[in-house]
Amino acid sequence: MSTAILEKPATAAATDTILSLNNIEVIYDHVILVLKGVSLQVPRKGIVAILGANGAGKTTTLKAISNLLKAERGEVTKGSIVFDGERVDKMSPNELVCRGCIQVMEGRHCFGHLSIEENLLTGAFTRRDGNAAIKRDLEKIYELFPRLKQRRNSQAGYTSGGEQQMCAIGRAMMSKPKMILLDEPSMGLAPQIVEEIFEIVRQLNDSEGVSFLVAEQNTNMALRYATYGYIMETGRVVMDGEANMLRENEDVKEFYLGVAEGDKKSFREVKSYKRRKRWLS
Amino acid sequence: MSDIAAQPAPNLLANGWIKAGVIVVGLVAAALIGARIDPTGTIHNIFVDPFNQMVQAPDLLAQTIWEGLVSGVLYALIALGFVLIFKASGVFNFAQGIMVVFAALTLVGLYEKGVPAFLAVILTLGVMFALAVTIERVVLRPLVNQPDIILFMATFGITYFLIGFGEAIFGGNPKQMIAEQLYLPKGAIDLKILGGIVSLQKIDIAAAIIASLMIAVLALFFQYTRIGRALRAVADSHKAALSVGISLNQIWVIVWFTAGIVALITGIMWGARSDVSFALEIVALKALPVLILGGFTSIPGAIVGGLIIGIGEKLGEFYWGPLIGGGIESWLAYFIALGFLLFRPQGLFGDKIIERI
Amino acid sequence: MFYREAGQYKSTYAADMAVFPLRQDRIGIAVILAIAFIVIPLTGNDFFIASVMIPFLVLSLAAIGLNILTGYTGLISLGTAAFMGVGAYSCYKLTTFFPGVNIIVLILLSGLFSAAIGVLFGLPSLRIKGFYLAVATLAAQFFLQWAFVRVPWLFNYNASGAIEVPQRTLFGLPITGASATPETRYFVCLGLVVVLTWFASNLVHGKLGRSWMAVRDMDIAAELMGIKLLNAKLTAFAVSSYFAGVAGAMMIFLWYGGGEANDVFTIRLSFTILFMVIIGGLGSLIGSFFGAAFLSALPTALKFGLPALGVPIGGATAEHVTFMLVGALIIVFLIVEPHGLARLWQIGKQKLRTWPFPY
Amino acid sequence: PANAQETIYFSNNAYRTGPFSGSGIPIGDGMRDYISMINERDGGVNGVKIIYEECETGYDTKKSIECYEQVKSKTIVYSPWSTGATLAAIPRAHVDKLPILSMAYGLSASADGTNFPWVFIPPLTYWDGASVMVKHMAAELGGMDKLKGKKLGLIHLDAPFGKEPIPVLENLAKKYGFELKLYPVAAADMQNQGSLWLSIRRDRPDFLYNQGWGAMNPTAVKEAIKNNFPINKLVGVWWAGGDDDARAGGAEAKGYRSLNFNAAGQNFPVIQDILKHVVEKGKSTTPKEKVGENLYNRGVYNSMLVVEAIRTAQKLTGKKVITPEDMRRGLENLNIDEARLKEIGMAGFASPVKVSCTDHSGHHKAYVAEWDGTKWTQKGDWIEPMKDEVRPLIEANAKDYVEKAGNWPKRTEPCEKSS
Amino acid sequence: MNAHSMAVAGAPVTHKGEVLLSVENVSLRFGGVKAISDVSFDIRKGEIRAIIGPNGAGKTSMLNCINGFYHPQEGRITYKGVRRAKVRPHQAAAAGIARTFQNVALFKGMSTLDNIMTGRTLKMRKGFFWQALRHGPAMSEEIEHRKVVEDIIDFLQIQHIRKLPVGKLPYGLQKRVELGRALAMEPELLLLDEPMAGMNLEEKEDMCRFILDVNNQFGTTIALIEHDMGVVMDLSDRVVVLEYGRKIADGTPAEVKADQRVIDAYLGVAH
Ligand SMILES: Nc1ncnc2c1ncn2[C@@H]1O[C@H](COP(=O)(O)OP(=O)(O)OP(=O)(O)O)[C@@H](O)[C@H]1O
Ligand SMILES: Nc1ncnc2c1ncn2[C@@H]1O[C@H](COP(=O)(O)OP(=O)(O)OP(=O)(O)O)[C@@H](O)[C@H]1O
Ligand SMILES: [Mg+2]
Ligand SMILES: [Mg+2]
Repeated sequence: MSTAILEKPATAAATDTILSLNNIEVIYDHVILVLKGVSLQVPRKGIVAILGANGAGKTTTLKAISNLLKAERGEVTKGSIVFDGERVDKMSPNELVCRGCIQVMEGRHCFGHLSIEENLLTGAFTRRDGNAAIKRDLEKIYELFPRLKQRRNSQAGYTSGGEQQMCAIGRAMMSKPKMILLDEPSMGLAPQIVEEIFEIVRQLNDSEGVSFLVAEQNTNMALRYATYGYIMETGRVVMDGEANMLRENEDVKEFYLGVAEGDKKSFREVKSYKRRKRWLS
Repeated sequence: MSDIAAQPAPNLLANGWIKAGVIVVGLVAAALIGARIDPTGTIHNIFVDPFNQMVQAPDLLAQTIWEGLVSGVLYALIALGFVLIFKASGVFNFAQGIMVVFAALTLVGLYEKGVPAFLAVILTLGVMFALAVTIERVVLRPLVNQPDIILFMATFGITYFLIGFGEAIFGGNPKQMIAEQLYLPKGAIDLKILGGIVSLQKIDIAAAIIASLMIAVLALFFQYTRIGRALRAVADSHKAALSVGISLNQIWVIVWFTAGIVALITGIMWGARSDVSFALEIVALKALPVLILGGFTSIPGAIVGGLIIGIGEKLGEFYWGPLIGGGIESWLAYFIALGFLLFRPQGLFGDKIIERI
Repeated sequence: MFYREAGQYKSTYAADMAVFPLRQDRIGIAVILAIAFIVIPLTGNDFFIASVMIPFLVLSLAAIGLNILTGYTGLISLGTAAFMGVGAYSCYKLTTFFPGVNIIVLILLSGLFSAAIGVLFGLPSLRIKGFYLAVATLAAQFFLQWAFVRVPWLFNYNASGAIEVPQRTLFGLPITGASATPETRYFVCLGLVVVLTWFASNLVHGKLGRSWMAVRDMDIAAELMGIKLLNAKLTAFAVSSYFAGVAGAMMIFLWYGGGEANDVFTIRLSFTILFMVIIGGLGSLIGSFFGAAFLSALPTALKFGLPALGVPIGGATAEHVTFMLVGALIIVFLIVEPHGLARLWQIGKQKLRTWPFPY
Repeated sequence: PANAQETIYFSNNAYRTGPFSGSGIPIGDGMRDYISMINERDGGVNGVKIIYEECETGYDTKKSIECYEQVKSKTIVYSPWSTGATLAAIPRAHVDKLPILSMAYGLSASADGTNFPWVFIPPLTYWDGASVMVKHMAAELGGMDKLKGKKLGLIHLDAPFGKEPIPVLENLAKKYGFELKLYPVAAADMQNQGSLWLSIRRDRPDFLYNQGWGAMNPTAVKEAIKNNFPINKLVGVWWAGGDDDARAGGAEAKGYRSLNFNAAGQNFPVIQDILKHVVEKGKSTTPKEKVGENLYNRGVYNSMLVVEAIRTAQKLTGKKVITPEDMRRGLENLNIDEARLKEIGMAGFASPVKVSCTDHSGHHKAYVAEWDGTKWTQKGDWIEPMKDEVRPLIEANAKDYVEKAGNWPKRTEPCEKSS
Repeated sequence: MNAHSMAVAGAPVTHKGEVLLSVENVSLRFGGVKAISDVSFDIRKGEIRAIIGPNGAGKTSMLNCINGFYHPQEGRITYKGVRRAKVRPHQAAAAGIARTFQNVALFKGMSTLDNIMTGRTLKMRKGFFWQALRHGPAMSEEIEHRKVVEDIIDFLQIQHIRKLPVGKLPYGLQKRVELGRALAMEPELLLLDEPMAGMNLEEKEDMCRFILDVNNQFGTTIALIEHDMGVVMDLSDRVVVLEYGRKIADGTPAEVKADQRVIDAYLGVAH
């Protein structure tokens, strides 16, 4: 299927998009079809959010981009992925990182036996700009996440969930990428830190022009910082649009922001399980 | 001093080492008492007589320890190959033993074809590099991110293949290692000490020196370099390593090639001691207790483990073996390793097994 | 089209919990059993039955045993062969002490001894995990192997140092010893394997099996669910060694028919069985059969198949080629499906289910 | 000339692969080349060609059993080539009525032809070998009475094969008052004998008998040199007498000894014939210079026994193409005397062999071979085993075996009048 | 859903409002790291007790102490009036404490159904030999428990994934299965470690509903760690706030929300 029927701002010029996915299809294990024709674009220096329920295929989309699918016996069977003007769907993950696109995986994935600091340093594996620059960036990460500095010599495997999440994000930032694919960055982080992380995203985006593709469940937060959003549902993009436009959409409001019919409801008052509204079914 | 009483007495027995110490002391005490009561019986034979022998013939004791030391170093060499690959990719490489044989056979085979010794070494290194590249391309790359046990199984496939391939090319005849041509020293140094002769083989001394050097270099490399860090990262999680842009392909070639070099050196040393034949592959099993005792991920662990096993095994066989008919060397090493493991489940120097939830 | 679950609704939990909930699967099993019990004995020649089927059955049973330990409980063992040896020697001793008791009963009893030894060497598993645990099982392997040579009582002080299998009969028909025909031995093996597989299947589908798998997948969480780790691990060791022991007794009594038992139960065999389990599929009973078929029958098949393909018969060359082929096939199968032949089988069935549509 | 169909099929278990292939290859070559020579030179045995095939076992008992099942209906004699394979095959062969020829290996007790009509173990058993060793030791010391108070060490593979000589040596030790020390080597430690040689250094045995196999032998030779053990006091069983075993020790291995029952070298008409009819025609896989090595010649010897047994069977039955039954008779009436040895170009190659209905081994002479740095040479005379020591042991053990087996088939095969 | 079938088997010793579990002066160190320092609080029968705090504050460690996975160096933990020196996790489970985990700890190789069935292990009694036969008593026991598990599956609306292996389910569903597994133990005290992490609003609402239902219908006491303040404030009866292993506040949601230290340490200015 194609998303063409959905109105979409004309992607002005191809050069302005850093990443574009055209109609990709992903199959796991040779039999499980998960993505059924997903297309999306990330403008250069843009922040784009992917929203959607559990199992919609957000993580799969991000992994398809960063070529990590192969490691899970999944493969892109159709469509193309273009990053920075180059077809990347046949590349190895490390070539992609060298070209400046890095992913922060869902569920932490720190190197448990390495210390926090070593974890961060492995993030700089592909960099060639010398130890001094790396040291400087390391300090910068510690400034952003002071908690990491305190625990710099602990084995990552023993740190708390949130600390690991910070470590994973910091590690990606160490590679000085052009683009970061963030999968659920807010998961397991204290509200204050969530806020901080999105601030960092904005800051990196502003000052260094890093593009972001964020898969996020915290819709509220994501739409506040993103410029554009896609909503996925069982392996398809069902809606997309400018972030502020999505925020005004009634369905999005009801199902993702929880602010339908005026103000926010208390979680206690949710009386019955909601009939799940699906755009496609 | 008064506040000490207020504190709860620290439970010393909670410390594994102290507990072990208490048990050992208790056993020794009980044994000595037993031996006193019964000066010719079994207990005496187990607990007193061997020590008497040690005191009466210190030269033999020294020789035993030296032999243990040497075999420890040789075990460590094999174990090192395992550790390298395990540490850097989480793969338990069952094929290490056959790689040793294969490297040694290639070397000797080339020499027999008329290639000068040192050129043969270089060519053999080339072959090991080609092997590393092939293994990476054909076996490891398609198996990225699979569970350890699957990769373990794949290395078994490699073993089978190399056995067939090696025998087809080199034939099954045992061959002699070209130790002299490689200027490895021959003969022995006989030390007249301790009222006897302790004879140290020069080749063994060379093995010890080479092994220690290699282990030191590799340990430093792993701990302090960028690639070393990347290697450890890969061992932790293939997926995460991929995601930060570490090229598994490159890493694996490096590691398997290094293991190939270690295999060649091991092959030369073992070959010089006995012969180069496919039976050498069996010796590789001896590396398992060493590996486990030292910890799968520790390079210094390989050498310390090797020494403990080597010396323990030789002393055990020499002084206690005759009590039950000898030949206990075949299993003693495993029990020594098991004993240590009960106190340190991850081996002496292994990474602690992370248990968090 | 032919392999559909559609239309087969389960009205009771019992039906839903059956091991083979699909009718097609049940028919399949019936067909396989019919082939095993009727077609093979009728059509197979002595060589096929004695050198292909009996080894296959015996090794399958050992593989099931190890699969319970490694596949279901996640404990790696490199001592299977030694536990098999315990079974063989126990059976030998039992039949010397009780020559009148039916040998099949004794084979089944001998597993108990091996279970006891298995539990003993399983004790460290509470503290030692993963590949490290291998040391405990290796200790068992080498120690027991040593004991098999060193304790002459075990082999009745025979000058040959080996188990010499005596003749034992069932209803007057010799089932062990030289005059037992391959067919008889095959039927005994088949009967034992079928019954024991049924037990194993019951166990892994019940509470005990779930506890084992829980321990395998996440022992910490399992303990927090109230599963006693030591109990779960030791029962796994016991059941696994029981199977290994019975397989060992069968190996000497029904397959080798005597011989230098010590050179049978070597570390090589332990590894081979481990590899059968892995290539067949960890945590799958049917996988144990696939694995045993692959690693025990494939070399034999190649040995006879290669000359047909034009590879010279020259013993050594064929052997080298066989080694290389087996190695390569192992790698190929792992790449195609790391979860083993059993998984490949499942995927095949799944494809059949959706056939003719690809997904 | 024989009819094209008139062939005799003989399958041999070879082990050209696996950890013991070092010994398996020369043996297999010797066996094959002798048969080829007979086929080439004489057109077979009395005109009947022998079809020789190898069944590869890799020295693995499992595969040997497979080979047995594979060839049992075709071959005239089964040649197991490993102790484990022999033990497994003995009961089967009795039922299948297939003769087994285990030349100087296998089950010593099977030399008792009354209980083991189908098994043949010429020219001598391990027990004979052990007694020859003791005699050799006595000869070196200057008489049986000098044995008293001496120490004999037995290095042996820690497996039934290795432990075989122990009962005989124990008896003899008691009888002659020397001390027996055991040094077992586990299969996994074959190339790792450090502590064993330390014990030897401590115990200072006067002689060492090495019941070893495979990689264990060269390692033992090297260790002996390393530990300054007088190399000419180290004597191996015949399987420890491979050229490669000795060569491993280099120049210092000069003086290493092993028992032997076949001569080494090319200076025999039979070997010359092999060279002429087989090797030089490119029909062998052995390089010319390896022909005549000890283990190669042993393979030749084994094939010679097979061929002579066929000949005997042909003579007894008057048939050209014989059955396994006939072959059993042939083996049982084997009688290769000096004259016959000379006829087949083997004068001085081996001692005469005679097998009888009750004695399936013959307990023939062996000699001590010494490594002169490049080849094996004969050292001293052929030595007669202590048959009166060995024979009762064999009979007792055979009886024991048969009793334990339960329902062991009674010998029904008649003894020939001549024997 | 089928309420009566899930009724807690053993009659609770404690009554609503009584202290079910009390933590007194607990401290926990790992080498040099102080995960918990001198924390005391209690959980009353039938309440939903939230534990919040910044990352690395020691919340998860606290739960680990309660169910015996960690053993605090100092302090006392009293459950149902009994203080046990060193509880083993399976003893805690037997005493009626169940839990879910921050990093999903499902049995990855097993199906949803089997995962939840493991929750029933403690309640199954039939011996080895009956299990080996899988007929008669063992089978009827299986069926009996299967019924309970099916009720839980209905309740959590995960019927469609009943037979799928859990390893490849999306994260949100895994969390739900984990809750189901804990519920199958029919616990008196349910410890939930970030049950709503990685869920979108709709799913959070569902999850809240499940938690409230469990709490209301069966009177199960719940200790909840969660970073979504909306959820915590709406659901919980009382909140304890940890920071750097110390307790910095304890009270009703409203009280805690207004506490300046909590705002500084945790909530940030936005709230
Ligand atoms: N390795 C795999 N093998 C098979 N199926 C998979 C695999 N990984 C994911 N899936 C399936 O693909 C679908 C999409 O999963 P994905 O993880 O992309 O969802 P998601 O949108 O990221 O969900 P969540 O919000 O829970 O993270 C799910 O139905 C899941 O079951
Ligand atoms: N087993 C352990 N070994 C060493 N340190 C540990 C261990 N367990 C926890 N810690 C440390 O104790 C501190 C508290 O960890 P805990 O997991 O309890 O935090 P948390 O409050 O759950 O945080 P989060 O919200 O990020 O999950 C952390 O700094 C962590 O690194
Ligand atoms: Mg996701
Ligand atoms: Mg936590």
